Amino acid sequence: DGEIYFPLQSYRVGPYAAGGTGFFGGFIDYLNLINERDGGVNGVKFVWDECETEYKVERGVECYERTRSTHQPVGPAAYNPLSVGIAYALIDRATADKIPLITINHGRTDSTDGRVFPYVFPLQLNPWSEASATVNYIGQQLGGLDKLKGKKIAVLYHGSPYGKETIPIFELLAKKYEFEVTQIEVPHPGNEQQAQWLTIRRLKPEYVVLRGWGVMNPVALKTAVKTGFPVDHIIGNVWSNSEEDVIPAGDAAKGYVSVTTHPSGTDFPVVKEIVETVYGKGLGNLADKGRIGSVYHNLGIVNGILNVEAVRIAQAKFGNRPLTGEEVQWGFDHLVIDEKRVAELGAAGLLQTIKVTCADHEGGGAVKFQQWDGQKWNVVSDWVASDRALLRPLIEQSSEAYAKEKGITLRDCSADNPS
Amino acid sequence: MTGAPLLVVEDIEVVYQQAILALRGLSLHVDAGRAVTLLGANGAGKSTALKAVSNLLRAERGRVTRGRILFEGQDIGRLDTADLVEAGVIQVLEGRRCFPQLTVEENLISGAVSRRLRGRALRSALDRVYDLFPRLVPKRGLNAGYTSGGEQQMVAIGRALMARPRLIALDEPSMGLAPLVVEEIFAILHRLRDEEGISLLVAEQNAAVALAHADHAYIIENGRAVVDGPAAEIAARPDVRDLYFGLKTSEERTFHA
Amino acid sequence: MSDLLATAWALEQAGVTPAFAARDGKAAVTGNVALLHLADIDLAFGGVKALSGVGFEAAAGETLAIIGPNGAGKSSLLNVINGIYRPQGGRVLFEGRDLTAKGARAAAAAGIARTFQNIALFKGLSVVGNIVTGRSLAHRAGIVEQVLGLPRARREEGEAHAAALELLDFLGLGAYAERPVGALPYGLQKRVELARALAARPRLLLLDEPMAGMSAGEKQELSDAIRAAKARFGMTVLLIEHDIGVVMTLSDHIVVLDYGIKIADGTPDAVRNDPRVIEAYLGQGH
Amino acid sequence: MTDLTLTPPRAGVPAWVSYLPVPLLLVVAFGILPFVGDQYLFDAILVPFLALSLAGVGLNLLTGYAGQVSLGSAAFMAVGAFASYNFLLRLDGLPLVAGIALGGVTAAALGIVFGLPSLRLKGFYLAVSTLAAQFFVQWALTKFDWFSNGNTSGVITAPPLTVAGISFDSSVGRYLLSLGIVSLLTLAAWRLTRSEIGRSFIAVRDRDVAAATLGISVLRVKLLAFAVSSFVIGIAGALWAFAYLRTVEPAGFDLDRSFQILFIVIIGGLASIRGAFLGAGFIVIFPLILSRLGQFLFGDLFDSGVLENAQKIVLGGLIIAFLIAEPAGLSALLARITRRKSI
Amino acid sequence: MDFLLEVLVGGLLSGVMYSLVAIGFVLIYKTSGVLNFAQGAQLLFAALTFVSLVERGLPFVAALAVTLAAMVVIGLAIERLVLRPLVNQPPITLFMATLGLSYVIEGAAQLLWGAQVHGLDLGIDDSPIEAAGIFISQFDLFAAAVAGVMVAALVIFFRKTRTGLAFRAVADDQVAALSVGIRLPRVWAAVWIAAGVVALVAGLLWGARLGVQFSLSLVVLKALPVLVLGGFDSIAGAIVGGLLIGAAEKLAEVYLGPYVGGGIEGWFAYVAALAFLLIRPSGLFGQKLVERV
Ligand SMILES: Nc1ncnc2c1ncn2[C@@H]1O[C@H](COP(=O)(O)OP(=O)(O)OP(=O)(O)O)[C@@H](O)[C@H]1O
Ligand SMILES: Nc1ncnc2c1ncn2[C@@H]1O[C@H](COP(=O)(O)OP(=O)(O)OP(=O)(O)O)[C@@H](O)[C@H]1O
Ligand SMILES: [Mg+2]
Ligand SMILES: [Mg+2]
Repeated sequence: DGEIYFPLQSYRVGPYAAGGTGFFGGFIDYLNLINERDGGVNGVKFVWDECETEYKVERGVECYERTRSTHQPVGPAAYNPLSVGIAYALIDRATADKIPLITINHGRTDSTDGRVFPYVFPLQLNPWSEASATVNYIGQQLGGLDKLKGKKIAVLYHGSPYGKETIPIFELLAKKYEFEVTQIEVPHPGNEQQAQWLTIRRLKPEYVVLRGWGVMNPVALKTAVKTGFPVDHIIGNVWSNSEEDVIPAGDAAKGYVSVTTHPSGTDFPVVKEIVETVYGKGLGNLADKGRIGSVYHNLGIVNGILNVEAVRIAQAKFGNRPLTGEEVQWGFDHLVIDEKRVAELGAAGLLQTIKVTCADHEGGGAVKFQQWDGQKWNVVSDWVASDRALLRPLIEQSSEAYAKEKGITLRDCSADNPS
Repeated sequence: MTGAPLLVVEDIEVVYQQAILALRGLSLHVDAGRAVTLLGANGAGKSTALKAVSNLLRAERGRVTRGRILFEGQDIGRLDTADLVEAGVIQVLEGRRCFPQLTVEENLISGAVSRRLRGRALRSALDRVYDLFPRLVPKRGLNAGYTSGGEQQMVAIGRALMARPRLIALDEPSMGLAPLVVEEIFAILHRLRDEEGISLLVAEQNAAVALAHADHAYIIENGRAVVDGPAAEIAARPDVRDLYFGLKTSEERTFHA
Repeated sequence: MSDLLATAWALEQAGVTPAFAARDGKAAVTGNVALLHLADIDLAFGGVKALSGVGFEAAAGETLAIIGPNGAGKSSLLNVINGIYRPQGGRVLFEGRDLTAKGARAAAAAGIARTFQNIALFKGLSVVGNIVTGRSLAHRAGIVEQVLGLPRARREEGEAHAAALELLDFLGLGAYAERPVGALPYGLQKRVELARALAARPRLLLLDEPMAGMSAGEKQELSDAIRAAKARFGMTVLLIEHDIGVVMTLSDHIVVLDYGIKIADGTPDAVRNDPRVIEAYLGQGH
Repeated sequence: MTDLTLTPPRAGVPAWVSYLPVPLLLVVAFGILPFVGDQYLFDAILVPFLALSLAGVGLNLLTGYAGQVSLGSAAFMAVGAFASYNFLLRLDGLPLVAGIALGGVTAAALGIVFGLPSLRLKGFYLAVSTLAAQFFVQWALTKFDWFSNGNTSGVITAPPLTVAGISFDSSVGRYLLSLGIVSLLTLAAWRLTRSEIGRSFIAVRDRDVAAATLGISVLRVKLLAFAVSSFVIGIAGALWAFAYLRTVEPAGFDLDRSFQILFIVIIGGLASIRGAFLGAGFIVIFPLILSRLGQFLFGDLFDSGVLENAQKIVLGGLIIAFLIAEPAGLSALLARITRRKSI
Repeated sequence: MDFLLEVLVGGLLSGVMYSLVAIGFVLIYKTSGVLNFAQGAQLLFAALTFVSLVERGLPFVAALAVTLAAMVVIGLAIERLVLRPLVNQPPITLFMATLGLSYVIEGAAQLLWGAQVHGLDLGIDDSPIEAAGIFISQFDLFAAAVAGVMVAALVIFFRKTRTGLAFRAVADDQVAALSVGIRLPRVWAAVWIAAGVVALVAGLLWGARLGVQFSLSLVVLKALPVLVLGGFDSIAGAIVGGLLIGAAEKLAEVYLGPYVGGGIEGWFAYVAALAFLLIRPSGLFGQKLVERV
């Protein structure tokens, strides 16, 4: 008896509603699939309720406070806000309340360091890994990392902490591979980029890395075309990679390449099962079925898989019953999904293998690249890994500074995860 | 008394902001072709009475809560100001209220908006006003905000005339004007009554001038008409002279009508 | 009179208002030193010449009336005197000091106060609040003192209130002390404005049509009040008024403006009979 | 003389009676709530309510009393928060309260800078020009990561909330700390409005020319208003950052927040200290009620997006309705209601 | 040099897009003294309605007609339900009411049409044409032409027609306008409808540029400095202000930006407008208030 509870701080209204409906739709669809198909995980069903945040921090906080002590005795299993701002505001709270905070593909890079942030999980990909993988991909395109030398790369980033987060990493990579990087800011919201693209045109870089957000993305593509920059040499990051980012740009987006942690489309067994089982029973969450298999929807499904697997792993230790947040944290801390498990989950090609440890809360760090053909995204690369060894010391430097500022003593991970 | 009653105000009560009782059972009437003046101390309710007549109270969160107002025998309580202007009642507001950013001529034309005049008809309507107020001719292209007080008063009256009213309600037309101009303006009002048969309802503090140019007068106090009668008679009453001509200061401020 | 002076107004000695040349009314009235001296004032707005070469003197203690048709430049002249407008030419000397274009605050600090043609009360304050504001210049306490209610702030506040209550009584406004000014009848508002100006203890009081829109009785009352205030506080009054009756009874000296030019300057009788004044302003009726 | 009101003034009731509710509220807030409230009440409702009320009080000093409309309040909140953070971080051993106060002082200094245009501009021209502060501050805080101690995410986190050796780092603690600061500053603001300076604010607002002729330096008063208001708003920002969110990014102080504060002031009532609290109550609590009610009544029928949009419509409609019913704000509405009752 | 020219031209053309939004503000401000913050929401509503109708299979013209009708209804409703009850209230109250209004309109737009983003193709080619060595967007040229026509029409309307005169009278003094028989409700309704139409035009052009999505409502932030510079009540000012702001902001971003780390466009326009205002407090073309004491 009892259930596992996910309070969802969703956003289906406001500027980012398109992403929110897709992501939370996918998440809910996957939880429904597990409930309907398997009767829950090891016999324990999932429940959730949605609390609208409009992507606003204080509303996210209110939602957190509203739900944090409900569904006792175990309480919420984890929070998945998909909002950088809300995630920041929840770090202290979730840590104090011992509830995992999942920031898949986003959040602060240094929260990868599980010694300082035991309850925060930027699963799959942190911003620095993304930058590193992108450079690796550009190297591949040029015919080897050594070919980067002397080339020009422009980074067009959103004028927010999120956008700025990778500035030092690109500088570092430029130094390492001896390419020239120019980082150009687009002020929020980014609906005007004439000046930036003219600067780019004068610069004539080989590639432009687009670290956009919301309306900034289609405008970047349109302005690129207007100023004569080839769109297939623009590489979007993980928040510039959805259908919502390219559809408004219309034809201008044809040929645009972007990072993704998972391909879009419905050609995966797990997505098919969702269509059959969940949508078949009329339980599907997306009002517009055309969006099934879209980037955000699939991200929601991936997020669902990761959450459910963490619960499953934790149950193996604590027993097949509803779990407390602290117990689920253990599951995330030991979240390992190998090729075999990926296949079992029906997510081959959709989900990368992941190995989270006490110290490393990212666990993945690889991306694929996809290209928009005007109708859909086509994957154009295999998994491209990031240079995690290069990044790790920097991450630790940053997280240790945070620990010092906050007076946090580092968690000892040597015992837990013998490597 | 000659002429049929053009405007009849019957026992009206006016409340501002659901709290301030400004008129408490005021009755008066204006006969066609007559000039009627309302006298009274500050705050007696003169302006309120005029605004009630031309239905301008709503803009100040005021309401007629009792009684009725008839124009040519018709209850006009439910008409709005624009309907009233079309029916022939127009008000010249206290403090002139020209449109400061419009030129003198545009101000005048704005008075004819309800009549949809154009071309020659508009021209002749303007000429009629310029005839009455030749002083405005050289200023026609100037922003009204920059003209003198007397000129603004003329613009305001001229603007009202452009609507071809049958009753003009004027709120303190003499306020702040030089004696010569006051004379000039009242002379013109006189002319309008005599030559064009326009009825006038004039609220004034300047009792001497107002009574000299009116046919009939009401004295308003505390939101009621306490005295009324032919202007000449009123002007002759000693208590009125005491209070409104300022020959003596008096402590005793009430009438026994 | 002098006992009252000794009570409420003596408190002011503790403040910083500059000493008067003549503190009691009598001496001031008899004095005939030029308190205010205007020389060749020119003022134009864009193309419009509002004042051309206007100059005159006001003796200490006198009541000077400025009359003239609408738009003659009377209000503009007042605005020049107390520093609201900056004249293009000419000089404003007050007690020998040059105030030309020094701004309104300097004029106020020098001892000039005024009322406005269109009532300019502070609608958000009560009657006392308005009057107390008239004494702003006397306040020295800083923000911290005022917020914490330290002794100096308390004392200044007390003095200001006492002075305001005095004036309320004096002008017969006692019953309205706590009323918001916006709801008062026009005549009373004008009186509150006068009280506010008096609260500054000016040596020169400028009144711009203080009686416009009043009934004859009210005009009479206000004339009495002005006279009494003058006697009591011993200041010079410069007044703009269209009611020629009031002007004749109240003023010692009249200046007439027409189209920005001074056309007459003299005693009431002389001005009244000046044919140019009759033609430009008074008309035959007077 | 003739302005007889239908509702006569409450003759014979001494003025202090109308202040009676204040001590009563304080007794409840300090003496009772800390013992009966739960964490949700403190962390999700009361603390943000207090911080926003204080911001409302601050803006009301500027907009309500001194008549200068500002759309840049959130920027001053941000400055208060980031400056306090840096003072506490960089000055070893600086007491928390001093750090917060210095944050307020920094905000005040910036307020003066961005208040300078008010000497020339009025109305919406001024309002729009304050947006320069809004966008500039947000840009600068994001751009230069010195402000966030080199944090690549540009976020700052709350310092330990310890005053005189007592830790306020619990829910109740944060609430009490906020309540204490807000009460003190509100009292100060209230006293200010009743002082000579407060009157000069009103004088400048109502008739700046007349104020100048009384010797009030319009320039000084306006800048003082900007300074005082920004000081209070800056401290509200520090509370918002430290006692409420605890980890914030500059984007948390965006234009929406500025509007929110202006809303609080106008819905609550201009030139009314009490109004700021009523307005904040409305803005903070009302959407919560709406959202919970919506969830409760229709949660099963519609998805949360539909509900949210419907709530948005209701909220917008209610704001308009309130403005129509009582343009002078909730404070005036309350006054009218209590006056009715007292007859 | 070429590059400078290119930045300049690009800036001017972007500026025209700002003007399109600014005009809507001016219309309302001129006649009711209100800064209508709901302009952005109206723009969003218009574009979203239009694109949703087209996506549901309505032909272009029919969709345009239906959207136009919707804007008319909204204009009438605003006049009746918001403005009329708030007659004679201080501008700030009305400003807040328009903020409330923007909630209602945004909520309604999303409730009706959902939160999805849409592409909008007006059939105008956006590929650049090269003239004298610089790239010029055809779309921007088209937008500039539309803005030009709109401004010319409105200026003529205000200056030369009787209704235009009535509008200006209302702008000057509402009570006086009432007293001479101008029907305030009618004027307001007409103005709000006109502003709705302007919002539709701006919404379609901006929508074609950004895609139709919630962020469309944020373009008002680009229009505000234009208003300040040009004067809140000047239609000609809206266009000149737009050009100036567009050019200044682009030049600043390109030539000044690198020295301070870039991304200064967000505030530069405001600071530039502000600096200008200190010289001319009522904008380039704004009417100087006749203030007398
Ligand atoms: N807009 C308003 N709101 C509230 N009360 C008002 C309003 N207008 C007038 N009053 C009140 O109504 C009463 C009558 O005022 P009204 O203006 O009609 O007097 P009046 O005779 O015209 O005076 P005056 O000679 O000063 O013009 C006064 O007590 C006044 O305070
Ligand atoms: N601020 C201003 N801007 C432009 N012109 C002004 C201004 N103030 C006054 N004027 C002009 O200066 C001239 C004199 O005006 P002023 O107000 O001084 O006249 P006045 O003698 O006081 O008239 P009234 O008796 O009507 O009050 C007028 O032509 C007026 O239009
Ligand atoms: Mg009146
Ligand atoms: Mg004058």
